[in-house]
Amino acid sequence: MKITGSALKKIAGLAGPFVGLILVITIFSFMPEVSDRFLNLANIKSVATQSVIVALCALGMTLIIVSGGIDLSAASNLALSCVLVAYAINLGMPPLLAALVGVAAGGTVGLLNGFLITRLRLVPFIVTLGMMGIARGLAKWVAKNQKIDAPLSWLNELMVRSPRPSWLLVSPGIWLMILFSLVMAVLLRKTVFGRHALAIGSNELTARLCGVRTDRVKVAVYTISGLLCGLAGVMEFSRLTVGDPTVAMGLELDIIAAVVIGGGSLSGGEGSILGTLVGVFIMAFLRNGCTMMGWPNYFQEIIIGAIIIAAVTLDRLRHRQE
Amino acid sequence: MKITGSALKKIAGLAGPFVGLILVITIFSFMPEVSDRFLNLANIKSVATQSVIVALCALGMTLIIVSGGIDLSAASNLALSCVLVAYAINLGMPPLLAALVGVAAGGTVGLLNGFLITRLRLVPFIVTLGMMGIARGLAKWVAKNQKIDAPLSWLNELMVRSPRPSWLLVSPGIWLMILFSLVMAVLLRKTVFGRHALAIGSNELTARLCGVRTDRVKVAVYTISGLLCGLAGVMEFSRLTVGDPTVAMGLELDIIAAVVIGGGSLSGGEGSILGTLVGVFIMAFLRNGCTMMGWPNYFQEIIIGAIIIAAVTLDRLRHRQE
Amino acid sequence: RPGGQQSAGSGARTYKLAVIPKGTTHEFWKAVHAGAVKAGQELGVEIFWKGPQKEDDRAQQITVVEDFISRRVDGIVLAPLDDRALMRPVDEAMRDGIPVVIMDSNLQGDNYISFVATDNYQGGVLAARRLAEVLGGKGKIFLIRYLEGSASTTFREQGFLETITKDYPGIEFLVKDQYAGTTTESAYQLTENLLSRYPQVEGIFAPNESSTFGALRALQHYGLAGKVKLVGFDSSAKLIQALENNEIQGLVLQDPMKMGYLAVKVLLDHIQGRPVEKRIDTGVTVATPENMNQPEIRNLLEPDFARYVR
Amino acid sequence: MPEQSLLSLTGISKRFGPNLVLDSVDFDLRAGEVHALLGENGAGKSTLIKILSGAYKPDRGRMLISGAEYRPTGPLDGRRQGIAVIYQELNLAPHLTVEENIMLGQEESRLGLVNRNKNLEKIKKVLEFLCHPEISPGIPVRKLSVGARQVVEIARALASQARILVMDEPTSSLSQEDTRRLFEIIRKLRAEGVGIIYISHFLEEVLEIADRFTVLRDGKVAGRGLIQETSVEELIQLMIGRRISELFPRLPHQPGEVVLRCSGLRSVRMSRPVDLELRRGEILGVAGLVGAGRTEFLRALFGLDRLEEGLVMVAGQKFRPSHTAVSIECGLGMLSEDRQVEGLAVRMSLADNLTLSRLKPYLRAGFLNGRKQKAAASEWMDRVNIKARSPEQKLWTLSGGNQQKVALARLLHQEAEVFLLDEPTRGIDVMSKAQIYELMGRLAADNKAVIFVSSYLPELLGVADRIAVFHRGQLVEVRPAADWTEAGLMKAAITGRESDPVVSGERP
Ligand SMILES: Nc1ncnc2c1ncn2[C@@H]1O[C@H](COP(=O)(O)OP(=O)(O)OP(=O)(O)O)[C@@H](O)[C@H]1O
Ligand SMILES: Nc1ncnc2c1ncn2[C@@H]1O[C@H](COP(=O)(O)OP(=O)(O)OP(=O)(O)O)[C@@H](O)[C@H]1O
Ligand SMILES: [Mg+2]
Ligand SMILES: [Mg+2]
Repeated sequence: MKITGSALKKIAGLAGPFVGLILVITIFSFMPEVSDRFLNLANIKSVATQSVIVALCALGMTLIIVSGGIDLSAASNLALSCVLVAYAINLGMPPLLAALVGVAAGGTVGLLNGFLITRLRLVPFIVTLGMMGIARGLAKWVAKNQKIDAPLSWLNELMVRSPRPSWLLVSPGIWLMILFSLVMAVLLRKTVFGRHALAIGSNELTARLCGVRTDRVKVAVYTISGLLCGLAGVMEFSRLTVGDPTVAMGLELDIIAAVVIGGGSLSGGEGSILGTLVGVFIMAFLRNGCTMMGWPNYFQEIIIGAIIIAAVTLDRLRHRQE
Repeated sequence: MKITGSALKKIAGLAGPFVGLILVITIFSFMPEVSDRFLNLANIKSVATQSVIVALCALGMTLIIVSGGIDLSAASNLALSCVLVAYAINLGMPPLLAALVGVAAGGTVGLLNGFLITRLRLVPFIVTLGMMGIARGLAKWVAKNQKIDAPLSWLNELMVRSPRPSWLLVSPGIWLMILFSLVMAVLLRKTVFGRHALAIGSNELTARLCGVRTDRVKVAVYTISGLLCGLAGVMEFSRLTVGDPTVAMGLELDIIAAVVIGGGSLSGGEGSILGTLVGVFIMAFLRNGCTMMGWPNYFQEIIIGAIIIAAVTLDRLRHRQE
Repeated sequence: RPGGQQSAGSGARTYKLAVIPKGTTHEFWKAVHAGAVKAGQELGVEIFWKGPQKEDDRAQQITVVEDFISRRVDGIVLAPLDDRALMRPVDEAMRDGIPVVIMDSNLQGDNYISFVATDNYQGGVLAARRLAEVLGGKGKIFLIRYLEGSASTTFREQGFLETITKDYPGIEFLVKDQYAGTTTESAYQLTENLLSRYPQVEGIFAPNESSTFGALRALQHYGLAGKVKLVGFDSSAKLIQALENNEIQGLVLQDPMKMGYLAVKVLLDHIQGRPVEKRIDTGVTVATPENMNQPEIRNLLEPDFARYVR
Repeated sequence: MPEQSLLSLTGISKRFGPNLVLDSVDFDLRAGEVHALLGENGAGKSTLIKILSGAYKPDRGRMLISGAEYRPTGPLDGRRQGIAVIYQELNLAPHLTVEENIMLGQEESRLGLVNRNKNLEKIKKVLEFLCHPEISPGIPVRKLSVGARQVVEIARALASQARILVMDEPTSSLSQEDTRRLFEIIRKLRAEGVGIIYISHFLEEVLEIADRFTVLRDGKVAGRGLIQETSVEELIQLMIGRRISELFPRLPHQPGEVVLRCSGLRSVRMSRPVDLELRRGEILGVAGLVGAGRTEFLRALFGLDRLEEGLVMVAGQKFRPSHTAVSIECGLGMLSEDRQVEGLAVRMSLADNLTLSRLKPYLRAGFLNGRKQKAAASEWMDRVNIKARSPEQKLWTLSGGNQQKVALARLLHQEAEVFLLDEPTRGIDVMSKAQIYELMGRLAADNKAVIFVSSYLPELLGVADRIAVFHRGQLVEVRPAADWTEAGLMKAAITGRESDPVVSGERP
């Protein structure tokens, strides 16, 4: 009993934050039905592409959670941006401009979140819950309760499994995800802004005592996160080729879960970009593996639920060992 | 500017926690299209009946949130219980026993939540997020991905608009809601257990050092809340007359929102049963009013989002005045 | 074409076919499932039944299709949640040599093997005629919609709406753009709230099983079942019972089992090199309290799928 | 004194990671005595207490209560065995009322229902006993001042009627008046046969109240004995291993031109506006009773509370303290009195806390250089003598006194012109106190200015150049330190009337 416990801890310690991910991948790699296909390059590419959207939102969510907030409107924000891109294209805008409209819309929703939270001194949960309804409602309004069809353009090439200039190797969406992960990691760990966000999440009063302009930082945090959601919306449009106001319903919980699985603490002050990406991939590989196994959805739901708990438990074991 | 501000504060202060609710009701009562129907007894009864299910879950959620936790599995738990009641009836159990099965199942899920949170020292968000998937998956499994039909029984009379013994005036479900609200209010404010739960939410370390058995209290908190979700599941079955595993999808956010609108703080230590009920009714009247107005759904979503923010803002104004 | 080659090489191999519905928890899809399994058993192929994890989630359905492409199944039957969004994954599958048959709802373009479906617009038209018939050509009604952007139900709603407006000037819509959402409970609450506002309503049309059942429960709750005429879509045990009790005056029925069966069969025909038709209609019928006991209607109301899926 | 020991600990060891915090410590306590537990910051006092209370488990060692084996499974167990603890870091549930906090874990109840009247009766008695009947039982604790909170904690321990009462720096936030009352209570309890463990860095208090002492140094017992047979010097010698020359070291400094002037400053939390002038090279002491409004004044000056009226001028620059960022830019720096809730981000690392108010020096091409930051933090750890394993250690794992030093180090690191120090020596050992006084002297010598709020009059008199007295939110008097006596200060603080310095007697 003792021995297995400590052995487990050792393994957990070695694997670092990747332990949950490795566990998931290992399990599926040993399933005879899919073992040859699961770790195959094409499949990994496809999982990576599927992760882009959640990952982009989760990057922003990490920043928010680290600073002690939460954003329930992320998924609705994404849907709004997705619809607006299609709308803008139909207005005759060039695709690049349309994409910018989508990103900007996301940023605006984020800005509004930050503004309401700091000005009205409301808890982020409530503000973003309200905004979740508002953004979703706006998306449906713009789309007149339907999805918006838009002519195909290069925008829709961003999320293909096999990218057009083949030297790209993976889809532009994946490159964007990598790029923004790096940017956000640097922002969080290497800039004054990131340090201030962390300090606010850790103890807002202390941050204020130390001259951190907490309100400004918070507004910036929500705006950045909003921009990333907007970008995720563009990617969603790219994937769907239509502007769909009902897309990503309930995805906010997946996004938050990814951050928390990756070690983020909802009481603020803790979280890392690497951890979040691991969280995103744990969930993506789980879904992918379960689908490939052809397991029924309820089984998949049960397994994913159990693995979320298990992954975090392992992470805690590792921490306790330190 | 100054004058209106202070006048607003005064009004807000007078109305107490009901300010948001009064606001919502007033707005709709003045809408010419529905003014005659909105405050009509039959409509109020019907809103009250619709609220029973959310209210029961929100009572438990208040206890959890006050003690510094959160329960994302509440809605799935409800669905599982709803399905199990139908299943049990189909097994030939008498309705009362079947209802008890449903309640007990809810309690078990709650117990498991509490157990995992205290034993594995995991954050409630993650445990209950995992449990949300597990309970939903189990519900679908038991129901074989379908609705379970069950013969009608007196159980299905619990949520009718005009109750059978007419001296009941309102449906037994509403009476249950009132009863449990009282029980929970007493539990929270008048018992040692309630105080301990509050202390844990306010400062867990202190509670522990003062000799509060924090783990036991937490397990009890989640179990009680689970039992209430189970009861809500029975009510849902009563309403639908079938065991539907997809019922209440996403309702957890509504439940949490009700508690927070009612003054509960997600960082623990704050919240009241009365406030929560007000929160539940704000949301119910909003939905009801918007539908009656015949506003398109997206409009409704936007309005509800905005009013959630407004209601809490008013509440904060009132607090600031104190 | 790897699939084709292998089948040519070794006849013993069983084909693995993925059947992807829009969701997994409606009675309708259960029957489709049964049809597919039946075809699987009869034709000796293995069926993977897998919908998006969240009902009606387009993005997740794309993921499911992609995952099956990764798995390299021999063919896919897909009920697309969106006529556009699913185009690219289907193109990718076809390009990778995995043939795709579309069922239930349409897909834009024609890069698929065959389209097996009910004529949903026609279903809406039939529903409109039936409701008009029981109302005697005049009255005030609700059109309860299902979900924003859902193609098949939108066609039904459209067929209904256009027929009523065009052919029955005596019928007036009290409500025609409220959405019930995906669950029974949400449909239930919507209808309740609408009944609160418009007690004068005389007829209701709901475009799928969950919204029909939700509307039925609300009518029962208000004691209006049977008084307010209800025409719905699809069937389930409770709906059949209501039909028997004359609480529902009409159910538009598709033949989901036939749809599932034909889709798989057509797909296999194609894989094995037999010619297939591009469009296969599976037909719609209206069940009424009067005709519900005719054997062919009974069969549609309660398709015998217990043999195929537990 | 009775013979049988009430409590005896033998060979207690405790390790946190690689750190051996307690190394086979022996300790005993008799009924009816006050046993002082002394030691530098980080010596392991609080850890020993937490082991005794059941909050931590010892790695090795035995504990006996009245001769019976005592192996607590948790704080509840400790409490049941008759141990009540006043912890060093305030341990209150902020949302709960005074009543709920005092009775937490020991509620009077019947069938699980709280018997509120009985509770209130008990509380009223205890608060009256403590001479604080004005603290209303129904008010949430978060609305109380730090001093009042400390009273609530003492009340909680008293209400439990324990046989063993542990006080970990109970007077760190108390006024002298309250301290005197506490001592009366301690004497009463001692007479009733309660055993009391008393931890404090105020050695003269210890000499006054304790019967015996045990000194810890680096987790080992460095000495023990009878208080009657010892002296402050000997205790210090035992604690730090050598003598210190002076308790209140003074560096020569000369007041220069006015550097800070505030006129009619009033925040939303202050009742009356305050005018004040401060010169370069000056240390201004601020005295007053608990709740006198000293903290409020500093907060207003620093821009932490919303301002109603007034202006501040620092180094010739006039500004309205609307935000701490502005104040810091203008050369103000503040040490908060409440280090747990506000002063420090205890979940962040030492280095992060230390550098948070001035990150600029660690920027290279706009990016933070973590290594440089840690190096600087290490340097500061040496400079103000912080006992910690590494700059990356999370702050909450540091001892109370060391946390306080981190807060101070941050302020020094920030390089302000005017230092606002609210109870800077709270919880700091004698040796480090002397260092801090020296530091203040050095700041003054460097032509900076210091406002030094303290409830410990000897240090005010020993360190400050001028002393101001607050009474009920009003600044009543400012005078050169030489014109004040301890009694004079007390009188001014209590009555608010200007007192005659010649009347009262001794000076330290
Ligand atoms: N939870 C913990 N994890 C790691 N180290 C700890 C922990 N708690 C205390 N320590 C370390 O143990 C040592 C002793 O701490 P303790 O709090 O007992 O000191 P103390 O004697 O009470 O000091 P002070 O007078 O400053 O309160 C310190 O070096 C501290 O850093
Ligand atoms: N015993 C008490 N009960 C209730 N409120 C109190 C009490 N003591 C202080 N307060 C509140 O605290 C405010 C004074 O703040 P505070 O005690 O921090 O001032 P201070 O002069 O800095 O005292 P301290 O010596 O505690 O630093 C008062 O306005 C009063 O409202
Ligand atoms: Mg200590
Ligand atoms: Mg003070």
